[in-house]
Amino acid sequence: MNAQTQAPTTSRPPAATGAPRMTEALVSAITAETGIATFRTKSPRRIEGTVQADALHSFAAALRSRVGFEHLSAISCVDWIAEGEFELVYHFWSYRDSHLVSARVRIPREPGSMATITDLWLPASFFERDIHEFYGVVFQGNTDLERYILSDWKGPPPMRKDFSSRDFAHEHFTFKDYEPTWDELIDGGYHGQKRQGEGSDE
Amino acid sequence: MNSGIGLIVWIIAYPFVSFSLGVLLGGYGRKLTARIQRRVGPSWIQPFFDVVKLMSKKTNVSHGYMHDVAMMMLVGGTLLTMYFVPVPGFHYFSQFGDYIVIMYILLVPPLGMALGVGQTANPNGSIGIARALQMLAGYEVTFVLTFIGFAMKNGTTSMYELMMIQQSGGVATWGLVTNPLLGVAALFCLQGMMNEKPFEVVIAPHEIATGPMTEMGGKYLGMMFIQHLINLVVELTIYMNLFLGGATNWFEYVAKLFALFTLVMSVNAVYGRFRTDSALRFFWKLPLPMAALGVILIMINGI
Amino acid sequence: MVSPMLFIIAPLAAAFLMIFINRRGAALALSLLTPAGLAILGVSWLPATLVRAQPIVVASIKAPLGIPLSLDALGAGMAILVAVSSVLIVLYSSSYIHRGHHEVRYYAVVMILLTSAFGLVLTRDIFNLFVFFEILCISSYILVSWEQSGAALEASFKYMVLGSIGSTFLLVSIALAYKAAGSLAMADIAVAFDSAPRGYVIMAAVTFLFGVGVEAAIFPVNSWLPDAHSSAPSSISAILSGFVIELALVVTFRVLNTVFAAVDVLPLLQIIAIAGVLVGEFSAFGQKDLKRMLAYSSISQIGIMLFALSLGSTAGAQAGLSHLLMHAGAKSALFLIAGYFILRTGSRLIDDYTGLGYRMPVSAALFGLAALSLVGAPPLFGFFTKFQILAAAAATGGGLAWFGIASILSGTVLEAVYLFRVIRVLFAQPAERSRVEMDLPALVSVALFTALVVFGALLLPSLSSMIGPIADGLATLH
Amino acid sequence: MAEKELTQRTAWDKVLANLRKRSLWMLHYCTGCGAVELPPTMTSRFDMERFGIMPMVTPRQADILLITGYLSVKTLKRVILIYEQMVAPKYVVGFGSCTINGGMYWNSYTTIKALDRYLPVEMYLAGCMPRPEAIISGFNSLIDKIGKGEANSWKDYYENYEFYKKNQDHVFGDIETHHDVPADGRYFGILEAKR
Amino acid sequence: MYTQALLALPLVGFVVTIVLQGTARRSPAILKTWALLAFVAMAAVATLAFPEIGDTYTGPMVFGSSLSIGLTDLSWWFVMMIAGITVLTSFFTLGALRDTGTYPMYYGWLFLKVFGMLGLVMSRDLLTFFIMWEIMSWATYFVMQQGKEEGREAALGYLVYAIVAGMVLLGGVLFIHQSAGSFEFAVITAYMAKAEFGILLASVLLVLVPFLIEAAVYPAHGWLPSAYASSETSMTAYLSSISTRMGLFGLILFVFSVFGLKAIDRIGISAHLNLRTILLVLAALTAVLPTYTALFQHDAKRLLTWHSIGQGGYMLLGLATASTLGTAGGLMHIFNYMTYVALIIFSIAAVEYRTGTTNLNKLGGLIVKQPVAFLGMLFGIIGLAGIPPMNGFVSKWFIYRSLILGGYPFIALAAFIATVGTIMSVYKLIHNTFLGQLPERYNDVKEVGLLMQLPIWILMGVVFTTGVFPGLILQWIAKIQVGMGIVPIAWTLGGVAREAGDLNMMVVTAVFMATFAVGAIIFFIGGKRRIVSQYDNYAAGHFLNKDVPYNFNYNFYSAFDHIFEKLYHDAPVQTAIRNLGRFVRMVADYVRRFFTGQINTYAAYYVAAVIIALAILKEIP
Repeated sequence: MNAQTQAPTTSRPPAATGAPRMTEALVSAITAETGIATFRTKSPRRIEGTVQADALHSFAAALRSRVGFEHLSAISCVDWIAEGEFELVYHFWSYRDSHLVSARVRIPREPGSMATITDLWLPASFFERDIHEFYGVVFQGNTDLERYILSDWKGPPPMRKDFSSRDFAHEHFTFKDYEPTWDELIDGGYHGQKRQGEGSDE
Repeated sequence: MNSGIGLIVWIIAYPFVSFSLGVLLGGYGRKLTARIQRRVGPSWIQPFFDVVKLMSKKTNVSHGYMHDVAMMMLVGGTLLTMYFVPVPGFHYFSQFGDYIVIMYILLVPPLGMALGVGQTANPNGSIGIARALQMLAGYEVTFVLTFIGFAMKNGTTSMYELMMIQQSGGVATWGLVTNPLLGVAALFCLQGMMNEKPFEVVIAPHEIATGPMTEMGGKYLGMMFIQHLINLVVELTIYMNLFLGGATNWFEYVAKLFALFTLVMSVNAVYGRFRTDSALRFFWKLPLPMAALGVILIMINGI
Repeated sequence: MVSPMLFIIAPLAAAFLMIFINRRGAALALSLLTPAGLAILGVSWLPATLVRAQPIVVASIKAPLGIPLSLDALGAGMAILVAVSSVLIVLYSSSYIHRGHHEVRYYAVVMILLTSAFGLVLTRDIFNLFVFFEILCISSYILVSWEQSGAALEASFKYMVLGSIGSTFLLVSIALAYKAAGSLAMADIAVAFDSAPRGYVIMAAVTFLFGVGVEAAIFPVNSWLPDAHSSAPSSISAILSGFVIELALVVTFRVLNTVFAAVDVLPLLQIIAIAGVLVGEFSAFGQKDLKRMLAYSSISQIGIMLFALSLGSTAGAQAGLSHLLMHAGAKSALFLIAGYFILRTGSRLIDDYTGLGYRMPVSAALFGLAALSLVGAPPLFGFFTKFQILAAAAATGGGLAWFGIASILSGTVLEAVYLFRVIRVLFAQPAERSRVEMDLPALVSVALFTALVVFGALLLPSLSSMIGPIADGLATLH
Repeated sequence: MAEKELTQRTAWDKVLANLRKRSLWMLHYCTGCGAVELPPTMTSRFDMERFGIMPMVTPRQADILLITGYLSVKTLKRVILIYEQMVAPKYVVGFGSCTINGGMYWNSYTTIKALDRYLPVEMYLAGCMPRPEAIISGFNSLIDKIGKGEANSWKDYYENYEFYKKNQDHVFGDIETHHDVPADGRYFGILEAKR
Repeated sequence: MYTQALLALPLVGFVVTIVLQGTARRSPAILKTWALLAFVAMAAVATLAFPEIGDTYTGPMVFGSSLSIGLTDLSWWFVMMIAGITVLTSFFTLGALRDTGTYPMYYGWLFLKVFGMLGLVMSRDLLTFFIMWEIMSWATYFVMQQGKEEGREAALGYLVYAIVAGMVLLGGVLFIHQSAGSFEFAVITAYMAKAEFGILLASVLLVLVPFLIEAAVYPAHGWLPSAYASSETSMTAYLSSISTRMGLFGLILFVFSVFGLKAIDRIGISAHLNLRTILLVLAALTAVLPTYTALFQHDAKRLLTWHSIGQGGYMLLGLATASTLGTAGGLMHIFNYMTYVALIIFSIAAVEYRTGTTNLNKLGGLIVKQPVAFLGMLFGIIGLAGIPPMNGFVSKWFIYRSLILGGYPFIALAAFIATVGTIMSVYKLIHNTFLGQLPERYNDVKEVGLLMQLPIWILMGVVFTTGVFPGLILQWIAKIQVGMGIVPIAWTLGGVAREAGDLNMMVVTAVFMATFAVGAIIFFIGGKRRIVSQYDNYAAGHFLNKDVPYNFNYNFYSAFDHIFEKLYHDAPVQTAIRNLGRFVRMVADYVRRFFTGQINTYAAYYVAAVIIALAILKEIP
């Protein structure tokens, strides 16, 4: 993981010109320009493929400058706890061709670290802070990974599968002992305790 | 009731009469607005309930002695104006101060409120006061021009004498009839003086959280309501004395009050709100030239 | 009583004696004592001359060969002024002129200048007037070029060229006069010119006016003055502005008024005077160099004096002479203080004097007082003299007089601004506050000059009794 | 409310309460999905103003603090600051099941589950979200309670402030609201100055 | 005997202060106490001089006529005002002026200025008037130097205006002396009554223009703001309260008693279009435009100096109507303005003494720390805005009534527009200094010492009592009006009697106190209230603390700024005067080129001169 540490050069790329291309043309263009052949058409106007973690930065740079995908619309994260991996999905969008490219990256759960792409897109730091706060993924090169949504949260990153929100809620908050009286009127005998019994999280 | 015991009794009773008139007017205004919006609307004496609730609040919050003194100055100022404005049967005090005095006493409550709001140290309040003072340059200037024209025409600045002159010839000699330009211009200004929409930018709830009243809670808001209600009566009476020939008996007085208030509230119910500078531009583009033209006409044939 | 001839002989003798002894101490003592003695002489003669003029017989040779000299009230007054001023200025020079090698020669030339000054005042013979005029000019050229710097030499050269043009014109005028009158005595010439043809007299009058006028700094011909006064050492500029140009002005006006009485030259003089005032004030307004600014101010003040004299009325003449006295005091003080400003800061630009007021408080205060009097702020002496001039002008009335009043008033506005711009710079925030006050002798002389200006008003009663006969010395020549 | 409390009311208190109940001003803390129910209750169809109930902008002027949905730990801090800025007598009305028992966010790690552990709640309006009719009937019962002088939950905040403070600290630690609640209680005579 | 003593005392003071100058560095107290004692003595002598009103004393002979001084009703009124405000200012500077070391001749020039003003006010002939006028304007120039660094720059600006005024006045004095034959006022009045129109017009203009410049009337007001605002604060109070009114005194003296009203009214087409109408229009402009410039100022002192121009406009409005009520209003406004502007500036000085700044954007919330200064400013601004029960209202009432009934509706409107402007800028002043949040850095500010509080208390008393009992002042004004040849005002203790109009300030104030009491009763009916800290404030749920700046001071009247921005920044008059300055510099540069420095041009001048002289002499016979 060679984390680029030079100051983020966020010069905007020149707007792509020329006629909008069709999906197949785009797939071939991506494979040609970025040298990664895993990209297939997933559905009309959506292209998908997998990229190695350390190859992502150069892929993104190439995609942006040479293929015309100027807009990084989102970075999302999936916690495959079974395989012990996080899956980061980078979604790129092209204004001219109005196509979405989703690059899937797998990183091991334990160090959970990934190179930042804030040097290409400054707004990327917003998504990376979000993922860091809720999954604990550390993005090298991102200077401020400070918590901003759960400002008073003391516990572990809550969206990780190994954290059970329900157990935390039960042990941290106390519920009101709720004895409804209106149910006798409706079906005469359906007393509250049945509801207490089985887990009600489905 | 201009001399002796009758005077003393009236001086003590007048605030209560004026307050209850104000409550009726306030209730009627909210009922009228509701009806325009096809709603049932609150009870006829809803302002009375509001005042009672506010005055009976237990843990009032103050920001300093000037905040308290300002409230007393507020209510005191409006009552002072009330005593100096002649009403049917009572014009004892107008021999000690003419309309110029009244015009300046009208400034005492806003100044009192401004000082109190200033001490509450809330920027919303300060912005509200800044807007109120700027609006002053809009409607007050035009209203004064209409008064100047009228006073110059009749050679006196005393409101009581102006009233008597208008009553001398019945409806034909009302200010509104003899000088329509001045009367109509003054009507626009009345809308501004009453702080009703479209000139309600001072207490714009959405932008600056009711402006000056942001930090006024409990009995402070109660006293502001009392002042507002009495002020309704006083300002309508001023317009009536200057342009509608005042009132010879109380029925005519109450009728004119409600008629004027209906006009003001109906305009208020259907209009949006001007920004401060667009309100000022409005006042300087329409009512001011109209009043100036009226005054010039008076100068030409009057003098 | 000692014969007035001493006025001419004493300084000459002192000059030669100094050269002979060639010791600085002796030279300084001599050049202090002679003018002091002459001042006392003048004061002793003053009451007599107030009654009537005292003719002086030289070596018992009668006219027309002898040189007619006479000391009248005006002469005595001017003599006292010249003598007192030169005592103070020599006192100032003792600490101002650095102990150079030919300091003795400096004092000698000053003495010769004094001789010519007294001579001009006493002479009644037109050729004799030319002789003294030449001595005056030459000694001025030498003194102006004293600092031997490039600017000084160039200024004195320009002064010499203009001076010599003036002398030639004066000679032409004397030739015309001699042809008409056959005699060089002014009295005879006056009688001759009454009967001479008008064109002839006009030519003589104009050539005479612009002959001596050069030295009197009359407007079109005074272009040498700014360079000469600003590059001369300050003591010399004080002498020049203090009494030399005023002396020349008085002499010119007296001769024009008596000898060339046939020609009414007054309106011309008024026009020249007003032009002088305006040009002087406006050019002084834009100046950055202090001494040059004061020089232009002298031009405008001369214009004011000439305007007063040329009103033609006795009130105008009296006002002009009292203004002359005030100007001698105020302008000398300003020039002398400016000298020390330059000495202390080494620069002649006003902007370099920031904060000097805190480092030289006394001199800055004296500068302020002199400026105040020059501008005419009551209760200083300058106010009364300027008020008298304007009152006299108002009395004569007429479009030209009121235009003159207007130009003097607007000139005063400009003068106040540029003088007090200097004071603002003086009292601005100083870089450092170490005291660098003037040396004692200089301080004493400047203080005395300023005292004349500040307490001049107290002199008014005594002055008004003497000013009558002095003023009519301008109109009659006996 | 202690029984003794009710009977002590003088005739003047009864009259005052009946007048006071006719004018209630609401401050909505519009969170969750309850806020959208209020416009219909205020406009011409249901017209809440008939009962003298009006929306107000600042806490100083409001009597009712309407919490219209779930409260996260972060927003609870603001609500407590606003509640303490209101002028007593003040009533908190919990709106919808989220304030009662956490509602559909019952298992969330960040929403609070029961509003009345942190603030003295005068009345809950059950429903996910209650319809305007329910709101009107709820408010009417509140008006009756005020009329009868039973709506004194605001004294509860002063009387057992430690309970509320403990719960608040448990959730988000100390905050600076510039209010010394027990001192206010003693000053205004609510705590009879004994504690 | 007292009159001469009155005039001599400041002169003695001036001389002694110069002598004491040396001690100023070591112990300023000696100098300050000496100045205070001298001024108190002067005030005492002024009051004792009351019986000597009417007789004149001749001084030294100058230019054939003797300088004469004497007291008249008008001059005694001004003498008392000068003496009063001087004592108060010197009392205030006892505490306020910490280091007279940096103001070397502060008291010296103050003495000379007082001498100039007293002489001007007591002069009984034209020459004394002019001499005293010059001494006063020079002393003012030097007094202004004593402030901060930019004070000297502004003082030079004042000097230009003052010297122009002085010279035009000198021209006027000469012209009048020449045409009327003497400096005596009586002779001049007699002459002007029947002088032919040209001479009358010329002498009136030559005399009135300098007074308008000195009184900072509209076109010639450029010098005042920077000159007064940058001098030392208590001097700003002194200058703006009495110094600008000397121009007005000259105006009153010359229009009403020297030229006489009949002569003045001969200038003009009809009763409605004469010199006084022009004065009225100028006064209206003076009242309105500077007040709305004051609105946008960020510095408290500069805001008030703009007001001193504006209020000068009011005084001129009153005087120019020349009606009984109008002149009474104008004269009383001079006194009223003096009291409440000194009050406001003293409280600003108290604030500056403690916080070190008068920048309105940096102050705030000081009411908690300096209540006395707040009270002083409150009384002051109520007076300045002209709201009952303070004295500002009474004089404004007179002026309005005379304007409305005198048939000048639009000028009355202008006066009211100015009042609205005053109220706006006055509220901004007190709001930005005393109200709003108290910044952290002013936490340890304390109230000013008793020495500085005393003048504030005294002036508050004066502003209130003369407001409630205007009769106290009106009785003197009635006497003055008799001297001015105007029907004196029918005054009562509370205001004006029935037939001349309706004003009884006693009743208005009594009713106001009663209603205020009713308000207080209502207030105490409500529940208990507790004073909370300034951070316990509605901020839409945001937590306030000391490092959250929560004040609304900057750009207070944004709507006005938005509308009048262009007009405010390049005011026509200021640019005109700047262009005039540039024109003079250009002419100076052009003329300087006459002296080229080459000798050949000089020789050419020489020959040209001779030829021209010959030509001229040929023409003139």
